[in-house]
Amino acid sequence: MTLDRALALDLLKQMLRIRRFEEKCAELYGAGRIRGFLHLYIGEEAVAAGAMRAFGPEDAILATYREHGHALARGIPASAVMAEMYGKAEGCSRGRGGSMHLFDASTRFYGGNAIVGGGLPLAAGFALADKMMRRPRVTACFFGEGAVAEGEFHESLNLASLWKVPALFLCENNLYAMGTALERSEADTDLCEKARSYRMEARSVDGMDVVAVMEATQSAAAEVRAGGGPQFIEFRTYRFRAHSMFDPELYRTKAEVERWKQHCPILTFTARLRSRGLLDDAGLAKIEDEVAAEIAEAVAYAEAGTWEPVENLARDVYTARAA
Amino acid sequence: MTLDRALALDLLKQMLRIRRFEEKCAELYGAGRIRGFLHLYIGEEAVAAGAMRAFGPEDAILATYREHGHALARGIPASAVMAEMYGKAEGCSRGRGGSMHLFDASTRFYGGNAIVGGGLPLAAGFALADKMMRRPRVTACFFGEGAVAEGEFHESLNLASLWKVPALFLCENNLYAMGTALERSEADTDLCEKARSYRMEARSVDGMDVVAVMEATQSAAAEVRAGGGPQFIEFRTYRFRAHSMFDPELYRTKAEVERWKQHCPILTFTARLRSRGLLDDAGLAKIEDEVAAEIAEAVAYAEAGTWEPVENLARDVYTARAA
Amino acid sequence: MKGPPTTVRTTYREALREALREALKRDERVFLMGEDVARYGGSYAVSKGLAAEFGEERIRDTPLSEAAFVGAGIGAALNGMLPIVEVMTCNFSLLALDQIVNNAATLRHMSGGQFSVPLVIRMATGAGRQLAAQHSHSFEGWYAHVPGIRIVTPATLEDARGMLWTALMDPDPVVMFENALLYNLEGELAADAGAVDIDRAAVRRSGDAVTLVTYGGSLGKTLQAAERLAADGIGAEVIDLRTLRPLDMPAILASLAKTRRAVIVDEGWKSGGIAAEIMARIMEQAFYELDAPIARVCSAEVPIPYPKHLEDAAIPQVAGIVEAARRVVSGHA
Amino acid sequence: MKGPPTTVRTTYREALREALREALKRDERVFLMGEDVARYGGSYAVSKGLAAEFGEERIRDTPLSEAAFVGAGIGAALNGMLPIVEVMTCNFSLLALDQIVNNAATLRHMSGGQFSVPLVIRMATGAGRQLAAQHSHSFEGWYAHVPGIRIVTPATLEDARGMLWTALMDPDPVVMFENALLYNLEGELAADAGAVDIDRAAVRRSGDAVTLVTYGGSLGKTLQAAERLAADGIGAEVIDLRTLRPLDMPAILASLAKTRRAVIVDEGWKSGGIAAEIMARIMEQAFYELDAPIARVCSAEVPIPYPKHLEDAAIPQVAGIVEAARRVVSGHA
Ligand SMILES: Cc1ncc(C[n+]2csc(CCOP(=O)(O)OP(=O)(O)O)c2C)c(N)n1
Ligand SMILES: Cc1ncc(C[n+]2csc(CCOP(=O)(O)OP(=O)(O)O)c2C)c(N)n1
Ligand SMILES: [Mg+2]
Ligand SMILES: [Mg+2]
Repeated sequence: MTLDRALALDLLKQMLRIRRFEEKCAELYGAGRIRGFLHLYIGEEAVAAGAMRAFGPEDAILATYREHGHALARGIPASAVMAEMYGKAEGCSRGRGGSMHLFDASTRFYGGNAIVGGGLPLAAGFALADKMMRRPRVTACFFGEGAVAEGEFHESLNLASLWKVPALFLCENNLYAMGTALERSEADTDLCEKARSYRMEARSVDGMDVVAVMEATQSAAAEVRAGGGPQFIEFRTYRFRAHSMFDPELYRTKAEVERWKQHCPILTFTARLRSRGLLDDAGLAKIEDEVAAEIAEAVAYAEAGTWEPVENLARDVYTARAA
Repeated sequence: MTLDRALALDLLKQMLRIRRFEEKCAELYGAGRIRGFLHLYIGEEAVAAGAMRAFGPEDAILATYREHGHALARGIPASAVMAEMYGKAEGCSRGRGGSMHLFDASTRFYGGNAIVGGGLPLAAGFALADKMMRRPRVTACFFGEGAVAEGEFHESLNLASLWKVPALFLCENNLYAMGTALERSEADTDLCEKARSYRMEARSVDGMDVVAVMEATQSAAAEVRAGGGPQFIEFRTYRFRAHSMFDPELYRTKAEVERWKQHCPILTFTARLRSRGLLDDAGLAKIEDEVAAEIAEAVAYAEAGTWEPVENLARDVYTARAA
Repeated sequence: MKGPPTTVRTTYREALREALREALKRDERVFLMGEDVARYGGSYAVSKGLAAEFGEERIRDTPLSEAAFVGAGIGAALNGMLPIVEVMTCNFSLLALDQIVNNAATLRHMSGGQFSVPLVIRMATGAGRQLAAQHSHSFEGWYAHVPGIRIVTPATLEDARGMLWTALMDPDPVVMFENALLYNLEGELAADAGAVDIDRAAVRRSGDAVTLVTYGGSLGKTLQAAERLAADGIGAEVIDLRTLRPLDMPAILASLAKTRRAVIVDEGWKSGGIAAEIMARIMEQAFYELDAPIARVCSAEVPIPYPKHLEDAAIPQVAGIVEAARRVVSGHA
Repeated sequence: MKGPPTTVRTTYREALREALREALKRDERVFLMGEDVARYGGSYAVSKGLAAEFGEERIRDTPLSEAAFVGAGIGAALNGMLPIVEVMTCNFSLLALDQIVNNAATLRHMSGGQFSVPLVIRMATGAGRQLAAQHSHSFEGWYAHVPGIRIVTPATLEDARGMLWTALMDPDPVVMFENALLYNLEGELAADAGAVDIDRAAVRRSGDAVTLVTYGGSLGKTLQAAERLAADGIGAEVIDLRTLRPLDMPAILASLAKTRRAVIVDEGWKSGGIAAEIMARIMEQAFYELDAPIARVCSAEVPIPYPKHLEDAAIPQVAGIVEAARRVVSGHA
């Protein structure tokens, strides 16, 4: 496959933005600037970076608590995301949500859901609305393979398929749900089979290959948008870091992690671009510099951000009514 | 297949017991002796009568709110079941439960569950207990095809199969969940496919043929008991009556019901036995007489039953503790 | 020349159906979904005929999957629709509670006010039809614990007719509890009845000796109790809360200022029910005005049993309300 | 010659683990299941090491399917086991609420007393770690509404060590809420600590000016508040409820008989929480003994926000308890 240079470099840049952003987050967590849970996406960047290409501004995106990558790839400014990680009022959720609850109306990014599987019913409903209103939109719903055991996954896939709504279910199979390996949580580890038991088109893709991710998602999204009903994609990926900052990683070996790191989506893509002559040291340095600048700016923005006044605590529980 | 005469006549009798018992219930409902919800099993008798043969006294049975047939086939005395329908203290649930909540410790009949799908997680746990205690028992869980859309179904099948527990999932596919036809509730109406997506052995059986039901269940139960892991059986059946006494049956045609009545499990089995010379008019009359006597006795027992004193209202919410 | 107001004879069920019809006609974003709302006609026949009128796209039967279709309602609301989701009874709504509490009630706040969820969830509630433990819960008071949702409990024909539209126009999720015993309630309703406010409690009967606070399925019994009390010369004021969250405390306190005594009648289990909350607020806001402790008449703390005599004994009854009111009236500070 | 009682230095987490270990050793019917209890070591590290000791049959990791594995616990309990089911946090327990309410809590009554469900469900509860709305609920008071289950809330090392066995021996389902901030609580525990009763509240500090009623994660804050009050010469009696259902009203009333004033401290949302129930019962049972209205200090009615200053403002704090107590003490009847 031939790869457009600008596109290729942008894919690389998106992955690097996510990687560097999260490395910075880990550092800031250590420094106590970011608190609560922090679930890093490091290792899985190809999925968000590649898949997000398939969606236009009118589409809706739903994700999980491991959604920094999706938020950045979707186009929420890194500054707004970082400010949210800090809990500042300038954050994309006004500081209310933090790492697990990134939201952004302007890019139609609907979170940020910390209940495993909790976003899937919403996605069915988003897509139903589009179908009923005859809008040629797609709803993209990201979730981990751990969610596949939850009843909400099954109910939602059935509903979506039964009603042929334009939803795209994007399963990030990183082989673990916290410390539980897929084969210890699913009687049948073939996730596509489950989707097919709802007569849903399903495919499995190398989630470490950003181009493969992009192409599969674009093709599926096009079919969904054309009215072919919902589809399911499994991205085979891996998280390089612990589940959260509290995880002692007793459940997998260092060797396994190292093996997967050989498939690092950034390393492999960089190598590929180099071998094709699309990237050299200078080109990479330029991207890294841009990314570093963006992140430095994001941190500065977050640091300079303000705290929501305590008097506003109860704000936005209900919509303020005109008196 | 050759059919043992005594067995054949008993299968017929079990079906007739259920049919006549429920016809009486419908009558008593009209007379206001039975109240609340009453879900008749008429048309589906072959399932309970045939399947229950596969289980010994040490096995556990779980059913739904449409469980009169299962209770009778399991051996709860008709009198105790009828008294329960009346709400009398002599009922098998002390009158507390009524039609939808028949329980009987002595026959290990664990209800009687009026939440669609609600019994399936319990069944996984029953079977898990047997497996952990190395008891060669089977847990049989009956439920309607409507339950297949519920998340609890999927979570339970996955759990049971993942842990290879000795559970038998018995799906009574009577094509409707209240007024919702299967094809309007499942994107894929092949129910066995769903079980297989959990690597569970699954088979589909003519639920109007009591012998086919018996044999399939016996064979599955034997495999489950031998440690082969859980299995799933779909019984294709039909309810001849309305969903409950409140159902105007707007969702299906009379013609469809009439067509299915041609397959009435009692009619067809009677004809079969006659054609094989295993039954004649006198033989049938004898069975009908015995059944009628049993039911008359059950009604008399229920009528003569007593009301739990109101002072006992709060009894058995918690186990009474030794002071 | 304005004639006398015209009324029509109708039922609570028909009033609800009229409200649905009006909403479906007024706004194309409105649709109804739930188990058996279309072909079956609704398990309580509320939506009967609507599928024929509006089509099965807008009157949408769902599979048995409460979590998914309630969640889908939330998603559709976020994406521009005005969904009405029917959960057959509140007993089954526990299967959807994660969606209601963790999503519907929290999304607005978690997102810093970016999104609202203009969803109405309707569900039947209550005992009284001998349906036993798993079909007789009254969860409206329990739901009222959750910030981010509104809880409404229509008890009259006017409210059955009028609350739906107001609830739909509310940008936040509203859960509407319909006591199943009310569906057959019959009476006169103004021919031009329409939307009603869902903010204020209503005084359904005036009196100055004791305030009886109630809602939903217990309103009728409480009014009957007030009749009996009147026969004894005790003037009972009956307040219909109408909305359990937020509570209209000013209405309760205004009545209490007059009567200085109150009984709360509530079909939920007693411990931790809405009656307790009202008692707590009165304690906080009007302790010194009370002439006697507030009493409550709630359901017994049992899974509702099947036989009529036990079920009757388990839930509030007229005699119990009368007795509690008498006790409160004869109490002293 | 009996020496002084020996104590060991331990934590709440370790005390819970010791309790699990003891139960697993004492009775072969006991097993623990839940998400990540085995290989991961428990999301709060409570069960760390137990899989190695007891095997993965008895320390059983489950898939993410709260309804199924809680329901399986109920089924296993009905079938002769003594399961301990861990739901990672009470936020996720909503997914299993159907099983808990419609099955665990009702099976005994619905079956006319034939079956009991000797199940213990453990779950973490509470805010305070900046985990935001979907991970910070406090549902113990809400669960206490449901008849048929017991609710226990260990707040001390003794109770973390001792409640589990008693709960397991209870024939009915017991839900144990462990406030997540307590896991690191450190202190001395009797070397021979074992089972404790789960029926009675405990007086954690004596005083005669005001009764502070609390439980679980708020006990520490309430004791700190009592210290501060003592510095002002106000003797606060601190009651640790320990069990939220059934409530030990005699203990509360005994204290009130002395103090005639009380503040309830509870991390649940205020409306319809356990504090309201306690206020209602005091209103019913001791209205005339009160010198001032009871006050409550609860969580603000918001989905708990992420930033520390807002989270702190949302949940009970020492200053708020002190202030409420002062107000109550200066109130008059
Ligand atoms: C309903 C629910 N149960 C449990 C949890 C706790 N939990 C958070 S993340 C997680 C693992 C999820 O794994 P997966 O879906 O594979 O996503 P990943 O973290 O691998 O991206 C668990 C168990 C939760 N948040 N929600
Ligand atoms: C969780 C839940 N949702 C809805 C209902 C109401 N309801 C009772 S029976 C029924 C249909 C069930 O159909 P199926 O499982 O096929 O069993 P059948 O009645 O056909 O035997 C419904 C929707 C319920 N009892 N429980
Ligand atoms: Mg994963
Ligand atoms: Mg059916």
